[in-house]
Amino acid sequence: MASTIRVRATSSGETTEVQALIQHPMDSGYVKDAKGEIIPPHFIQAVNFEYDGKSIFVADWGPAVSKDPYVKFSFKGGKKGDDLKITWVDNKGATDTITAKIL
Amino acid sequence: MRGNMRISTLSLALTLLIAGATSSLTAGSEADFKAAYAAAEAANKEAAALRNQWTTTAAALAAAKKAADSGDFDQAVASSKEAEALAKASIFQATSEKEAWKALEIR
Amino acid sequence: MRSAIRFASIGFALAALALGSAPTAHAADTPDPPADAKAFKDYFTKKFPKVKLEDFVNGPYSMNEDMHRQWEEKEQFPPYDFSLDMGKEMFSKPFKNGKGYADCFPNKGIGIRQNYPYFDEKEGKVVTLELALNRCREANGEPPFSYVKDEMAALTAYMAFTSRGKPFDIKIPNDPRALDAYQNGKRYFYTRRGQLNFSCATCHVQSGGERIRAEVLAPALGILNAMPIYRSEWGGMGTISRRFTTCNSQIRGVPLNPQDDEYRDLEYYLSYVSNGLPISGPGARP
Amino acid sequence: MNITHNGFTATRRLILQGAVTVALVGLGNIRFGLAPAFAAANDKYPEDAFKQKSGDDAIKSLYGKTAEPSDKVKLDAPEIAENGAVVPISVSSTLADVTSISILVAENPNALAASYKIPQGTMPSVANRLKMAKTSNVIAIVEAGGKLYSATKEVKVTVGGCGG
Repeated sequence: MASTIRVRATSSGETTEVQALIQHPMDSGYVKDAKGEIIPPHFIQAVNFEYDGKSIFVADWGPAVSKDPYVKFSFKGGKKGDDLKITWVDNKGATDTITAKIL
Repeated sequence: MRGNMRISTLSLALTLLIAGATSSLTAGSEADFKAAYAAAEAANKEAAALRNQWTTTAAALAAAKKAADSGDFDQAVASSKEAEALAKASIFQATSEKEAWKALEIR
Repeated sequence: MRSAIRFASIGFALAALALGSAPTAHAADTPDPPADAKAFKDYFTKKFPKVKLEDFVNGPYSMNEDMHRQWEEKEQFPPYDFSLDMGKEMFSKPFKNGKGYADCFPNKGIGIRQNYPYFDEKEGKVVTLELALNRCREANGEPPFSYVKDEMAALTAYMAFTSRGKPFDIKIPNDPRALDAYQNGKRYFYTRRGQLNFSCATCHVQSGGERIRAEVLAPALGILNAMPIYRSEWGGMGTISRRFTTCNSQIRGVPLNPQDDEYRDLEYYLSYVSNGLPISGPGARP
Repeated sequence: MNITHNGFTATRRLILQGAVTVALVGLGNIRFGLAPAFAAANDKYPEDAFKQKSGDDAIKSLYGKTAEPSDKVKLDAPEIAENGAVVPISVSSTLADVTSISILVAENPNALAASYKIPQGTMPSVANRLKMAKTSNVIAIVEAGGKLYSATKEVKVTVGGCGG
């Protein structure tokens, strides 16, 4: 199955801009479904971005992050063709990871 | 209880209002409910034929049935009358719009 | 007490009907689609002189600067990305009998969305893209998809994507039944329905660009060009069928079944009057 | 905020009632399990901060100090959110050695929405999409050189569309 993480990392020489879109329901636990029952909380808690073995960015998320969450940041360094590792874990312990190439 | 369609719109609206208000005061029995419910359903079917039902008509019919099932026939009759009024209004809307839509058309 | 209020609102609705429905005299004009299309475009370009013709396809985002910024922010990595990829994958996966969607459509289904819906002279009715996709599936022994669920949205998203930028090119053949279908769609568009007594035109013609609570209403011109759409409101994709049925229930009218004749004709009319505007689907909407 | 899938049966009233009842009941049983392998990679997920109701408590729990407003913190958020479910918000700062950025939505059931750790060499700016229960102040917190700076902006949110 295709990964749940879509990444676009583009290097402009000295800095690299990273955009990630992750497929996840991000249920907050405050919404009812059609039958009126509460949909239990199910959301990504942490996303870790690693480059060259070092953690370059960590996102700690609560239930208020939108469905199919998106995040954008940039960091100094990063050359075309290098690897960027992204891992997320949610409050049920589910996890997914991807290694993307910097464009 | 057959509605008379040829009287003008405003008086139709007024009669419905008065009919609705007075009838809900009288004590309703199961027979009254059945008659009122049947009339409402018939009107709603006619609206369906005109492809123009309202969701609130269905809601009122459901409320009527629920009230009847719990034995509250006063409420059941009132909801049935309400459903019939809504169905009749949706029928009126469909018939009057047959020509009225042209007024809005971009020319 | 509650039913008394209900009665008051019915009485009021009826009275409003009476006032609103004084039919002004109209010559029994035979439908003239090219003139309609021109009048349609003139109405909106005059009402919104600052909006370029092709920008009407961005609906509410062309109506309001604050909304436009939010849209550009979303378009950097749009939420419909997943559906688009799923649609591309599904489109290329062959059916059990080895055939595929490409065999059902001209040009293998690529870059043709702008020609749909079209009037099928054999059947004598309008055929929409969603209907053609399901007919293709059934012709190849596959179960049809729901018209309002994600699979249909994913397929139409991919087909729309392959037509991005191509202008709508809806044809009305010289066939009285086609003219009837067009006129039937136009009538549906302008007819008031539901207890709120709105027609599509009440919101998307008379108050296009204005707010209804937090949402800015899209003008009717180019309103189908971005379909299918990922709506934040639904937290998911929506086909044209889903949009038509939810609009009906929002104004308390009982929706018809997806792909009923009225909806097919409505899509035919709405697409025809937006001829020339570019396809921008799949789109993101509030 | 988020409308259930089949259109407009869950009106705003329902959601708010849902929010109130569940807020009282729900907090007790939210399990914050975290895969152990991942936890070691960085300091702990600020579980407690995300449970706090008010912004101040969340900030205190997260950083242990209070923030002062600063015009060096730029908070970019819409005037009127097109939809409470997807509100694009971005924060950037010209302050030197920024180590963390957090974003709070005061009126949400739990104020803290997201918190980002910015190691050395990563630029002090982040963009994301958040959910907002209703019109509220959005507060951006930037930790730089051990001190906290903040910026606040009100974002209007209402349930869109025609309603039930």
